Amino acid sequence: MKKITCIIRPAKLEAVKERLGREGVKGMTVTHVIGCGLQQGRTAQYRGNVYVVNLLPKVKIEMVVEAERVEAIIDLIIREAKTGEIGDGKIFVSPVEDAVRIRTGERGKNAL
Amino acid sequence: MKKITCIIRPAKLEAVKERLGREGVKGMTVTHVIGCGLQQGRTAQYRGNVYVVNLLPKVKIEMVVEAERVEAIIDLIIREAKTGEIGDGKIFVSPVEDAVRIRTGERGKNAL
Amino acid sequence: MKKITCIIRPAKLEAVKERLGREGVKGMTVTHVIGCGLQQGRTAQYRGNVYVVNLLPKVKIEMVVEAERVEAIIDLIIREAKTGEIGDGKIFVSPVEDAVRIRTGERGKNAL
Amino acid sequence: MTEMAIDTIWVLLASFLVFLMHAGFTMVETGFTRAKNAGNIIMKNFMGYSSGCIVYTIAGFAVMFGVTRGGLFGADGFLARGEFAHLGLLVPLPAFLIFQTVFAATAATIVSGAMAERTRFGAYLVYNVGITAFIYPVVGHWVWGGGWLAQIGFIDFAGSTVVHSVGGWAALTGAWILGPRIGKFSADGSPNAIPGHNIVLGALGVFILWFGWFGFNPGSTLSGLDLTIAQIALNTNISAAAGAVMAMAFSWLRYGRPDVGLTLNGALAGLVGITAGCAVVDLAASVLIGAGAGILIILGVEFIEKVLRVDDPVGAVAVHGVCGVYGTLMVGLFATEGGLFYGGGTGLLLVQAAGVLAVAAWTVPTAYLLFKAIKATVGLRVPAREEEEGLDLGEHGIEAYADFVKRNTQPLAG
Amino acid sequence: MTEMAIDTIWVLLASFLVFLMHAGFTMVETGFTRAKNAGNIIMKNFMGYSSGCIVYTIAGFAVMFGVTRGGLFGADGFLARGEFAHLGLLVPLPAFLIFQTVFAATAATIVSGAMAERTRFGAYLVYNVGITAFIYPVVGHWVWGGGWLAQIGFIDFAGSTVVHSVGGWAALTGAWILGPRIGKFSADGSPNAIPGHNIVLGALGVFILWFGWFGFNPGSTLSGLDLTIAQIALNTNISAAAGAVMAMAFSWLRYGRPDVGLTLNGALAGLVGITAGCAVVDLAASVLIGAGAGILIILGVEFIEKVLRVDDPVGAVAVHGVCGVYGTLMVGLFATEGGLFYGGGTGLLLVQAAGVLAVAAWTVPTAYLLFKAIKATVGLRVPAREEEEGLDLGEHGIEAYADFVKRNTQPLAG
Amino acid sequence: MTEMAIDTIWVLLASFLVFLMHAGFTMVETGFTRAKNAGNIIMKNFMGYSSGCIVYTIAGFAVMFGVTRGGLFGADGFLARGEFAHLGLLVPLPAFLIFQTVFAATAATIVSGAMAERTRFGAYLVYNVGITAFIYPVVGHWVWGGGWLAQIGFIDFAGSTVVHSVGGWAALTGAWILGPRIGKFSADGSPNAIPGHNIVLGALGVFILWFGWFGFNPGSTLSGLDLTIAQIALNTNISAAAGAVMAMAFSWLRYGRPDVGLTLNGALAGLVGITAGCAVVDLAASVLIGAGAGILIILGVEFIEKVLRVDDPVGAVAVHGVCGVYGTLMVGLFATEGGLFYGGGTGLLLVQAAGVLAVAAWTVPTAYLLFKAIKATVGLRVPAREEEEGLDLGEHGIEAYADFVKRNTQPLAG
Ligand SMILES: Nc1ncnc2c1ncn2[C@@H]1O[C@H](COP(=O)(O)OP(=O)(O)O)[C@@H](O)[C@H]1O
Ligand SMILES: Nc1ncnc2c1ncn2[C@@H]1O[C@H](COP(=O)(O)OP(=O)(O)O)[C@@H](O)[C@H]1O
Ligand SMILES: Nc1ncnc2c1ncn2[C@@H]1O[C@H](COP(=O)(O)OP(=O)(O)O)[C@@H](O)[C@H]1O
Repeated sequence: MKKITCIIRPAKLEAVKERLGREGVKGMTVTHVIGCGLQQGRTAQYRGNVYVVNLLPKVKIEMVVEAERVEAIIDLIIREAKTGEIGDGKIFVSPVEDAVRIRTGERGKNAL
Repeated sequence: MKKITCIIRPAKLEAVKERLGREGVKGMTVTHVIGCGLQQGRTAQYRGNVYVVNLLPKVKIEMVVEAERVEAIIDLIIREAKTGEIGDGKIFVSPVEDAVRIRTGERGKNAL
Repeated sequence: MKKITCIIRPAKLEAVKERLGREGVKGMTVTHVIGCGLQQGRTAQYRGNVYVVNLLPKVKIEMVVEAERVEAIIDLIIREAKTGEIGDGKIFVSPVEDAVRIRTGERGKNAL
Repeated sequence: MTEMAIDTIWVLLASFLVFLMHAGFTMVETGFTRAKNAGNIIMKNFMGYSSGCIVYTIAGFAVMFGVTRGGLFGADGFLARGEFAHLGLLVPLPAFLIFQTVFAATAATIVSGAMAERTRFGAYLVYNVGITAFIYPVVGHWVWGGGWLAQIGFIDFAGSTVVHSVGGWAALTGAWILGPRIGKFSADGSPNAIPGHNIVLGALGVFILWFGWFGFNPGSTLSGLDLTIAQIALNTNISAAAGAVMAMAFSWLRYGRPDVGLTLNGALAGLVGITAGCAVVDLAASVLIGAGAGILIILGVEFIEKVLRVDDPVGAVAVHGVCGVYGTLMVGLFATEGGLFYGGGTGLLLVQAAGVLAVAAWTVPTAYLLFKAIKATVGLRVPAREEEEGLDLGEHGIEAYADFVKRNTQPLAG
Repeated sequence: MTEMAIDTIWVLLASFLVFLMHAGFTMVETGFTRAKNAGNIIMKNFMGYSSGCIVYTIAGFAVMFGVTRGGLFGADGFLARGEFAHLGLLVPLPAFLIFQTVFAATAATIVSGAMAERTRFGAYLVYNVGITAFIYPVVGHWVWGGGWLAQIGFIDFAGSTVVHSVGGWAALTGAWILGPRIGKFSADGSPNAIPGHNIVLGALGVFILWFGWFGFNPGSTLSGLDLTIAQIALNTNISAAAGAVMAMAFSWLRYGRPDVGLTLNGALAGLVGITAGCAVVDLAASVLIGAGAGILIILGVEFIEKVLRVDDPVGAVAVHGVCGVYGTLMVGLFATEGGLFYGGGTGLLLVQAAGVLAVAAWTVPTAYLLFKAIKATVGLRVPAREEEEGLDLGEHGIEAYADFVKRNTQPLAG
Repeated sequence: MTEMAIDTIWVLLASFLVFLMHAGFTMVETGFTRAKNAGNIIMKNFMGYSSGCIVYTIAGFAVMFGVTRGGLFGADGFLARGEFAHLGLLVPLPAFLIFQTVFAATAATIVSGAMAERTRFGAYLVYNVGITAFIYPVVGHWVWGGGWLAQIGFIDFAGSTVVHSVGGWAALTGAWILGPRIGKFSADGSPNAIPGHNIVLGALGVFILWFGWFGFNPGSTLSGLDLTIAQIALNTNISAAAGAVMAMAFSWLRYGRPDVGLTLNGALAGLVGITAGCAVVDLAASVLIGAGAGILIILGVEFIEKVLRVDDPVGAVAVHGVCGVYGTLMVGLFATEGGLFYGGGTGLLLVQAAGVLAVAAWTVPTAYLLFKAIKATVGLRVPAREEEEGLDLGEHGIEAYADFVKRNTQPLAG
């Protein structure tokens, strides 16, 4: 089991989610985050004082999936979330040792 | 050390937190997330246009604990967060290699 | 590749971010969370009924970095985020197996 | 001509101010409840007013101001047709009608706060017809339509009883039949905090209500030539101020910190309290009445929650019911003519008490029947799952705050 | 002296109420759009009013109320200098001027809602000068300045056409030239929901507008001695109520649930609809006119979105344009003197239709030229990246809600 | 009788409008500060008004309008008892009293904005008694109570100096003694942005204040028969508009983008600026005075922050203090009778300057003593930890926005 974490543009959330759903990724957890990377921030001003808004709104999707599906899912995410401009985001893959479905107590792959 | 991540119903947060606290889990980090899984979304409407709200509000609790406590904690979470209806959520277990307490610089188990 | 997750006081976010930026950590993802630990909660009241606010606002910073930079980054975070009072927060290190830059499809270290 | 113009302008402007109170009610009620129900609360208030206007014009006005049938109710002039010459109005009938319409909607809307966050929208609409067409106008007839309470000398100048306690009694009845919100009471019966989602909106609402009350009370002279309007405005303002100050002080004393929500309620308590007597008491009495209301509101909220175990999210019963009764009785003590403390003996006080009791004895049973009938037909309460998810999604399919990340959690008792 | 004081007080108070409508417009428009553009929307409304006051004082007033040049426009009294004796005012000139100024700014501000979330701030400022100095005052002259429409007997008492449909036509033209917001229409042309970020603000705005309308309509007598003000206020209120009730019912029927946003729009539709006829129709007609407007607004929103495929975020075209035209025509049917249903034949109806057409034939082309000229010079629309990030950051460098975690996502069609 | 009714209605309605300004102040102040302090700010404003009413009725009114003791203060009529026959009022005393009460609370509330986000709630309550009972009424006596400034011909029609600059001076003194919010200034003394949490609320507040000002200025005739009310209303409106337009333009020029917050402040600057002279200047002068205020406010904000290094979260000192002084001096230039630019020589200008100085010389030391006394006794500032967590939790134990996920972070200087 692996956890795929992707950080994408907010405007791409619905498209990515819908595509993943169609490909059988049923469960995912979404967080509204702010992030910085290569993408430039913006300057803002308040009553004459300038400040930097360099953490821009992003959306983080986390989904725990069977290891063998990782590559396919990465491809799908790239396809939907890519605009080609800086700020498109990242995908990270990390290990997960166990999963539990609270409702039934099922463990491992059956819980996904 | 392991990280236990559980995604539960918002209404269950206080009960789970309180129970974990009583069992000696002192530290945890909570995020307001939205998620989808088997649970059906809702349709919403705005000025005559229908749209789907299929990311429903959930709460994510993350806690890093000693490996030997994982099973006991999973049990507690299930006991408190389970309603038996779809949407109860998931628990994931993943490896953590190190922990640091910022205040003291302590490392590893002592930092939890 | 490792993921460094640090949970710090909200007031320290800008200082930590700026310092990390100066030391070459370009990418990070920030989440507004609430957390509890050793730090005492507060009691609140609403129309004569008392309740406990023991999840206090914190900020979670996640950054995926090359393994060899972990120790240096931990040091920097401690330096900027430490006040010495309870509630300063934690740093966790966990394994990451792969990273992808959505914009270019680059993988691994090149994607960071 | 000039005289009538002055009176007409006065009555119209007062009507406009009272109209704006509905914005105030809406903001208070929305602010003091949870974000997930904000759209539903707006709809209830907005439709309560809108449909109330129609219903009152069609039926309520006739029941309230038609020629009296034995002092009990009127029964002519439906659809606002007729001369209503027996009223001897100083202003054109439409001016009187709009003033009475905005008043009627006020009585109706009070209930909405007490039943917030769990009532079916359709049920609320039906209730609203019942109170606007019938329950409220009958009481109105007794006191302002030349009915039996007016005849025995009952004084309720601008409606502590007619408007507010009718609303309060109906609210109590409704909230009691409806039952508490999920999570309001622990298994042991102790109440839990369910914090409102926007205290700033609540405060804005209270300011708007206070502003509107300057139409409600001084406007009730129905004449701008009646210079007591100045004293009435002054009394109204100082009573609200005293209510707020005392609620602040008393909550500080009682809970260790000055409570924002209860202080805001304190001003409303002072306003409700002075409404009956604003034209017949003096400035000092107004301060005392307001100050008393500011304490009473806090005890009232506790009583309803801890003793009666009725869940009233915004404190409508305590503000309008308890303080409405209180204000009406205070007239018996403080009226400069006839009040006990001003040498008038107990006569007026007894009349006031009789009026209070009669109105309760009328409102509670009729409201009870109304709510029971609704429960048996369209149903009164939304399903538990809908209540948890919020009525906005369930009843209206909307999100009131689509762009914000919300919590949707509930605090734990301390 | 006393008479003039009464009239002056009435006109001033009405002006103050109409002024407050700008707060209402701002809240409605902000609430019904996204959080990332809230600051920009405020600026547009606020500057629209402020610069509009200056521009109208300098030029618009002279065009509207200067001595008529062949019934088409006025051309003297610029900078508000002159006696304007030909107007035969019952009130001091400054009272008349401030009343007309707040009206003028109302016509201008309607457009801002339809063009929200994608228009350059500078472009909006330029547009605002054009409509306030010229497009609106010419129409105003025709109807209220002794121009040709007044001479042929066209009745638009408080401005269903002069104010609202002028705003509506300009809004339609502007939104059409501007094009829809990114994501509003799918590739197949079907519209998507872009939910507003704060329905409570929207509701507050509607309450404030309703309140302000009590200055807009009754104030248009320009005299407090004219006791029809009472009937006008009554008609205005009941029409709004009927509009809200019908929009609620019709949206329930049509979409399966009572829609909050459309119900709020329904009240505004009723208000716009009764504006032309409020002084010449009776109570029953007011109910009917309002009820019709409540249905029409929903069909209008659908028509503009689904048939015309114009993106009007707050429904300004449907509310002000469609219902403005509708209300003006209804005068031809319901006017107690001259209305078709009251035995007056088709004469008035034809005059009303002529007026409606003439105003459209004037407003659409001039607004078209204005917007095209702006597009060719300062540019009309912000860059796509700025639109996505929000105009607050792009145009003003601010965050309207700095302390809240926002979503910034867009829902998917269902 | 008719005459007195007209005057009374006018004064009462003006009072109601001025009352509503407190809602405006509350919204502006809350919107321009952080979410974690919203409840506390509400409480300060709400209690400032409420306790202010009581205190002014008991003491302030007597000091301000009692028979003058050598032109310095009054000392009879405490508890609002007495005939106050020497005032020669055209309206019943209660009408005059309520008008003066709402005014007094306005002067007091200005300070609250400048001291926001770090002042102990109890300290604020004590301060409020001091300014309402004593500091403000003495100045009021000098100018409006027949005191020495009135006698030498000082003109401050509706209170640029009496109300606004008294508030502004006290605000400056208080904010200076209190010290800046944590994080407001960097180690090198350069100011940082601390963005307000709800710009929409701020805008709503400004609209409400503008609306209320139509009571503040025209109402200050204390007579509706005085037809200058029309010119006063017109001047007030156009000055606010000019202030907003100029602040927008000037901020655009100076910071590269039209600033929302400063533009909103610009309207208030125009309103404060015209308050002294609204009854004695003409329309063109009003535009100029407003426009000047729109620029001055921006320079004022910078001066106070960058030169004086005083932290005034909402710009109260610049709006009320700086523009209050400015507006008072402008009377010396623009008064159609006696103004320098209208051929009146420098006499009036010197009197105006003397009044400005005298009021500063009175207010700053007394406010200084008051704040120092509070600091030494109950304490002026909350602990740093409480300031960081927010005063809502610390002072009142509440969360103003319980259902929203908040940020609680602070931006970094750019
Ligand atoms: N090393 C990292 N660790 C965690 N999050 C990152 C990292 N790098 C980038 N991100 C997240 O991805 C987002 C997009 O990254 P950015 O560098 O701006 O664009 P791109 O990936 O196109 O180069 C950031 O805003 C941040 O949230
Ligand atoms: N594979 C997954 N990865 C990440 N989060 C998941 C996954 N599956 C479910 N979740 C989270 O758990 C929540 C509940 O899941 P759901 O399938 O609706 O209920 P149940 O677990 O009872 O079947 C989802 O809303 C989502 O936030
Ligand atoms: N075991 C843990 N797992 C996850 N998050 C933790 C854990 N312990 C602490 N935290 C996070 O760190 C924050 C600070 O911890 P706390 O114990 O209060 O302070 P300190 O680290 O100074 O002892 C908490 O609010 C919580 O968000």
